[in-house]
Amino acid sequence: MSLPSTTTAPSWTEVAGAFPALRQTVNGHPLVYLDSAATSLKPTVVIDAVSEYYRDYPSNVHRSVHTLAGRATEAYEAARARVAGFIGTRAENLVFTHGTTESVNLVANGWARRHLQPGDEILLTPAEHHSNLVPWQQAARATGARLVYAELSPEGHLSMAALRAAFTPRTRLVTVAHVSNVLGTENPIRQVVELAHRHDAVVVVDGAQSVPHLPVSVTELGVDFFAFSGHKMCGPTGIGALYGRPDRLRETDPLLFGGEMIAEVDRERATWADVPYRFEGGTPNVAGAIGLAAAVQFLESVGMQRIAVHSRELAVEAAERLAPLPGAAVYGSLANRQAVVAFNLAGVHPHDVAQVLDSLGIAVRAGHHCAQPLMATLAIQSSARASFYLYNTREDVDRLVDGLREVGRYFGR
Amino acid sequence: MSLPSTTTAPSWTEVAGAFPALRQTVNGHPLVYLDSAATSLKPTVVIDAVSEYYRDYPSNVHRSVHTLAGRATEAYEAARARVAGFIGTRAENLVFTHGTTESVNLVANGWARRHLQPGDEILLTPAEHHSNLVPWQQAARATGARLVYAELSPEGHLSMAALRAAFTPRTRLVTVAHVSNVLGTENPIRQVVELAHRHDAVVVVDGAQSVPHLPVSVTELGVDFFAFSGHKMCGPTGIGALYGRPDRLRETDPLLFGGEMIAEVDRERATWADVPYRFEGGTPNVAGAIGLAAAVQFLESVGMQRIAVHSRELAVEAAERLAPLPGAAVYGSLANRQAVVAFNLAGVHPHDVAQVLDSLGIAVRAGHHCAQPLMATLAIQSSARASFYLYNTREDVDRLVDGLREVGRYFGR
Amino acid sequence: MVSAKWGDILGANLDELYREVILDHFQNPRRMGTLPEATHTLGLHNPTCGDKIAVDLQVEDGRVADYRFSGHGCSISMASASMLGDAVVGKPVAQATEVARGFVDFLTNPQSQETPPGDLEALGGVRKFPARVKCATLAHNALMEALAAHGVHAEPH
Amino acid sequence: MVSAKWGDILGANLDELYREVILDHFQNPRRMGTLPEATHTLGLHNPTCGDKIAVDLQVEDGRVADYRFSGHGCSISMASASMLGDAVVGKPVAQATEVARGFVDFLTNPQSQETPPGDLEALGGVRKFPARVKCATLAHNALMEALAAHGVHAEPH
Ligand SMILES: Cc1ncc(COP(=O)(O)O)c(C=O)c1O
Ligand SMILES: Cc1ncc(COP(=O)(O)O)c(C=O)c1O
Repeated sequence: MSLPSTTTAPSWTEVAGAFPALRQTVNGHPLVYLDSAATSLKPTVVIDAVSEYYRDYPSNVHRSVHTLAGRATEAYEAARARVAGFIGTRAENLVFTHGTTESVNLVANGWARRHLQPGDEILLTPAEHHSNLVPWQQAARATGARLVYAELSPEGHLSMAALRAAFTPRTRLVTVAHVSNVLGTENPIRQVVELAHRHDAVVVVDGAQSVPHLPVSVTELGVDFFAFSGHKMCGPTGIGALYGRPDRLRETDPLLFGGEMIAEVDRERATWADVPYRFEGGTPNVAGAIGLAAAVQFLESVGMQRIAVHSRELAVEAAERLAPLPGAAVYGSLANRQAVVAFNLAGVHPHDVAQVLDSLGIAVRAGHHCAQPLMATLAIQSSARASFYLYNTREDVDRLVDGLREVGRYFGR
Repeated sequence: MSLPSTTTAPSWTEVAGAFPALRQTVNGHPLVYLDSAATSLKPTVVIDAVSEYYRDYPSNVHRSVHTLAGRATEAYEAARARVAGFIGTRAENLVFTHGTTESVNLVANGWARRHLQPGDEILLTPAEHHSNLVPWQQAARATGARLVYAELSPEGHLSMAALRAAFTPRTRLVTVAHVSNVLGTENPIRQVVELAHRHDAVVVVDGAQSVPHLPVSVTELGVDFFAFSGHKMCGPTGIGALYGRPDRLRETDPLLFGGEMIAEVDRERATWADVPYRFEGGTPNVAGAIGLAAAVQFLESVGMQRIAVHSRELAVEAAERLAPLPGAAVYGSLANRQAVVAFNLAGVHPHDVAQVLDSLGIAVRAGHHCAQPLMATLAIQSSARASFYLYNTREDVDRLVDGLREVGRYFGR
Repeated sequence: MVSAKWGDILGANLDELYREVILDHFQNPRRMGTLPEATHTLGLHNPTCGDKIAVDLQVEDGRVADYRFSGHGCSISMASASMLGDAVVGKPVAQATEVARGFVDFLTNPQSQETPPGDLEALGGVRKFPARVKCATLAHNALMEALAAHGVHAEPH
Repeated sequence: MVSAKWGDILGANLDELYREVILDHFQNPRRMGTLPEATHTLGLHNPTCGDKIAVDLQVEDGRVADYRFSGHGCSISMASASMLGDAVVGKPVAQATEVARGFVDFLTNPQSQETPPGDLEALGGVRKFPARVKCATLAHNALMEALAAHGVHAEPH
């Protein structure tokens, strides 16, 4: 089931129809999937692209002159070009990794450990996902650099004033999520870059929650490094990417050694292949890259601008309707958010909220969302989180709100 | 198309019938796929297991209480148990990685950098794949340890005498491929372990070419660490594993930081989750793990002992029939080999050999096979390589031999 | 009206997990607090949600003379910690450990022959909700580790 | 008999790649060797197969007075290196670079308008065999890099 190949963009009903997981009931109810910030559902075109590779040309890449290998190599490199184009850059600036986490670790290891000196400062926010925090803690420990936090505004947003105040002559690197996976905040990356580059600091952006939802051009943003994951943007698991400005990539050491990332190897030493291949040690996730390219094509056919408006509208509506529920706390600004709504109901643990919702066929996440320092900043242990994507509808918001009334009733009895 | 669910093992014709890629012609000829050492073809049951995950329960693992997440978590952990069982160990000793390369890098970074001292020695052979060589070069550079090579026997085999002679009181780690991806040699791991453990050295085995072909029990072998890849054993790309003895895993540092590998995180520091989760930073390749479990089940249904005999017989027959061809050089011992036959034809470059064979529908690999130091040891630049697996037949050997006659004719004209 | 229709299914489904006695322990937890004179104390947390439950024990003459738990958690983890106190206070330490071990087995081993004592049996519904097993066993694991640290070992975990 | 049947298809298929003139250059390479007096020299290797081809140039009065290549490679890379010599000896360095750049464009850019000089055009079949493009362009890239290192730049690569 692929989308009708008209020149006009598909309707939201057609879009939702492309996701086979939605054609099921959960605990007797049609599934409402509100956990896309953890991982998205997959459209049939992506599933088919993966199957086709495994069925017809399941070959390794870059290694053989035979026909299947040629076809696999071509598809893999075409995927690189398409994914690069999707974020506004060229193939040679795009490294395939296994996800945002590996991408950030690659920069924290390969760039930061090589360039940071004792006393240098890494500037970040308390809202970072563990994947964009723990690698920097490790890099700081290894180099003698230190982490400096720019506190959030009272609404939980990155504050440019706080960021500005946090810069010192030792600030060498600024790292921040493009969109927070808890607060839904979109951070003003262009301003961050302008400020950071005026201080000669490198900017690393965690795009795990932005690339699935917003039109992104790393070139326009002007960032030095940009990380994201395929599985959150309708793509396969085990694939992601790192964009690096060409000069930055060239001054980055590889993270994984072996396989085709080399130029010449003798017994004692090795030299590296060109960028970006030197960062892709070992057999890559070929099926993943091909599936990710299909996901990108699918998202483009729907239109990133439309998707951005759609998920934002649903999230804002959900936030505005949840806030007045008895005992409800919605985190972050009500109106200024992307696809994510984190919340709590007084006296009911998020696990119990999620459990009752699940019994109604509604999938939300409960926990610390890999953002324990943010939980501490918000003075909570954990929260429930509903996240929206292109296949969600206003009826899904209705079901969520009704479901939360049931939660209140159930635990209020 | 799955295998008939009889209690008797399937015939080789039934086995080959399970691989849809074989139902195609390449350059007008039915495909003969002799590049399984690079990556194997995939049976329908594996393709279907991957599609089913993406279609029905494409959820993240370990993170949510909703039904889809529960199903995904259960499938992912069941996959860990099955893959662990396949190599004779328990789930808690098996780390999912993205492949052999990441597995070896994890040990070289997380164990070796923490335990090696300047002057310590890492013992290995000149036949190692770059993925089991370059990470050790890097670990040696980082720690001040040095690499010591145990030379191969004249037939290109690991020689226990040479290995014994290479041990010194500074030998802390021995690393070796279980089966060479060029020579097809099966190395006597049990003897290596016995010797190494007598010297208190840790043993790391690169099982990329053995797990697909031989019954393997890491417990019986007694190794400390054991690495392998899913894509070479009928499984998906982007998934692999590392076995570690429980005590060794506990003394290993993680390689990738972030996501669910943590226990507690505050702004300045983090503690790690239990083994094996602490080594699985970031969203794992869930589809890959599930597909790999399906591959293991498929291989078990055929029978690893049968597979071992089958691919070995084909490889030995191929080696014996290639050797007498005009100008042919076959590397390694003729009779004592697993599924791999590397060879050259005098005056014809391996690229040209592979190109002509491809025009006949026969896929072989040409190159240095990520083993440049071995190429140097053999005093060649590169070679052609035919590798065999459970779906190959004696007719495939016939086609290869006939094809090589054509190569000779073509370049002899 | 939509929620009315759901009501039935909701009850049928969830009440296996959230038995009345569980919600009662959650809303009126027994022995919540700390023991200033604790002889054994250990906190464990559930990495998924960051919840932490600490168990304080006062062991006298080889018996669990007193028990308190503290921290925060979901209904299941709090109720389980509350029930555990009822089940171990007054018991010899070996028997207390055995209660905790048996309860973990009851929830995690499909072949289990265990019948947990007292209200703990009401947590049997958790077996159908594997994601909640960690919640239900948090206090039990803490008690076992606390006692094991002083020589009363249960199975390795 | 099997190979007889294959024979036809073999010819149809492969002869586009392995044109007679290519096999001739491969079997009788022109200007193989080194130049002891080289003014420019550069080796490049093909990471897939480990092959290395080095180009030596003797530039006099802004012209490529002499050219030699050395190393080992497949029929395509050797023939291409051999043909390249014929095409550049005697030419001004800018024109030599232009030959190499145009040839790379001819093989890698589907919209290319280039017609390579001399025997090089016979390598057009390589376009249908993308895995061999690296082989066919190895000497050309070496020549461009060698000259670029002394200020005669082609397009960035
Ligand atoms: C012996 C050996 N070791 C390691 C590897 C690397 O495996 P991967 O590329 O799956 O990481 C391979 C295959 O490429 C191999 O044959
Ligand atoms: C903001 C953010 N950063 C990083 C990650 C980590 O991504 P992955 O688990 O795909 O590596 C996530 C998702 O889990 C995220 O939401």
